[in-house]
Amino acid sequence: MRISVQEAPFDLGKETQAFAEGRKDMGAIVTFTGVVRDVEGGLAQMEIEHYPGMTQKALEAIASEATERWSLGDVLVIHRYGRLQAGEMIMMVATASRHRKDAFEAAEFLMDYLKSRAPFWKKETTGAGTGWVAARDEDEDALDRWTNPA
Amino acid sequence: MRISVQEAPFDLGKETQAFAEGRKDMGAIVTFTGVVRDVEGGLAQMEIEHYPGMTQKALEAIASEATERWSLGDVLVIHRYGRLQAGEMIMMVATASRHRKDAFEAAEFLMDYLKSRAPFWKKETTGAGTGWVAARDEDEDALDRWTNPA
Amino acid sequence: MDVLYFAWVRERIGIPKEKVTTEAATVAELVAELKAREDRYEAAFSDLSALRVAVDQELTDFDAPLAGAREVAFFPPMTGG
Amino acid sequence: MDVLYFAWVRERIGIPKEKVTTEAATVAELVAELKAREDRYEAAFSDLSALRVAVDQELTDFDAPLAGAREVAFFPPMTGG
Repeated sequence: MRISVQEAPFDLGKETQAFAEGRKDMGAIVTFTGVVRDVEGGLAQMEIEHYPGMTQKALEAIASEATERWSLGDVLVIHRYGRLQAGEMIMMVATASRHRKDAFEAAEFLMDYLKSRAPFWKKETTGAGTGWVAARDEDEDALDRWTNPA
Repeated sequence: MRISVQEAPFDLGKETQAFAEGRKDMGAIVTFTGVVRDVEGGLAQMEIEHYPGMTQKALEAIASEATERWSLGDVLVIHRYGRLQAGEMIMMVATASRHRKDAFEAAEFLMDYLKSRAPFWKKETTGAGTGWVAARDEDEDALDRWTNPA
Repeated sequence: MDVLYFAWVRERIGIPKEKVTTEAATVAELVAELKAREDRYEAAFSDLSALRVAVDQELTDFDAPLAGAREVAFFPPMTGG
Repeated sequence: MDVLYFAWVRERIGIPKEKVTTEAATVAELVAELKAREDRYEAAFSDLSALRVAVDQELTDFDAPLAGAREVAFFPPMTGG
């Protein structure tokens, strides 16, 4: 398990290759990558603020819960903070498991928790001004499926 | 959309990086990578047979259905055939979407259909002999959720 | 018509492909003709629930008509991914 | 006790962090004390449903006790990922 909270860009290709390589006991590797999306009128900048003392611990707790709930060989979480431009990669998660169901579910679980439970806040600057990105109700709702399994 | 049926290895890192790079309108990239898993007693070799005339068309049809069902900016499917060793990557899919839900669901859909509807057959050689890998009931069951949505 | 065999179906029948001239109206009728030929066909087609069929490279079922078909393929359930 | 503010809570209050000496037994009591200080606190804490709180870097709720707490942080709902 590796958790990295960093300002610097990460190399998605290298990270994915290194994570997947030579896993003779893991048949399924899933990655999710978040990219800064442009907005109407053009995104001048996205600034990601975080809570330095808490972020690493919160991500470790989320990743640990994933490894308890699913049979995972490994988990990787990288999340950036600071100033980013449209098209830059914000974060990635990767999961390795024997079977695809565990790898997919764990990656979705990680993303749902990261979205609403990891202490990051996004501020967008566009031609129309600067504003904090509001949390979406559907992101909060997405957590329900993990606490109230169908 | 790119579909590649090939004997040669693919470079997961380069493919993932190239697929994700510079997508200012796509916030979510999901990849799945299948790796040849070792078996008890040691896998000497896996041989993947396919149906050359049909494979490309079948994969294109599955990918096209995914783009009709989900809002996707792009889809990539690479599937190898021929002789592979434990730890080698067999195949990958990648999906790009504005939001993570579409990217995840489409990738799972692609995998469920690839498992049971793309004309590939796997033959394993181990210390105990050689045998065709049997289809798993749970792979067939996994298709049901796409035809009978909850 | 070209008839193709894959995986253990190919191994049991012993060839990957053959030309077959048939009046069979459906896949099931073609299977019956092939089974009547030789033991190796009988062995390959003994349990149709363990087989899948494609006509002109589209998956279909054993009731499918063969009118106009150029290529029929028989194989076990697929194991891609 | 250290009190931290993030995102627009930080911007409204105007500082990222301050030392607060308090007898407040719960987070809610601390909020009430802060709101009584100055308008900028009143503005930041006007709608608690729009805020989240962590005590000693663990997410909790406004009823949480403060006994022994060294660090309390207030911020809007998180938007990671």
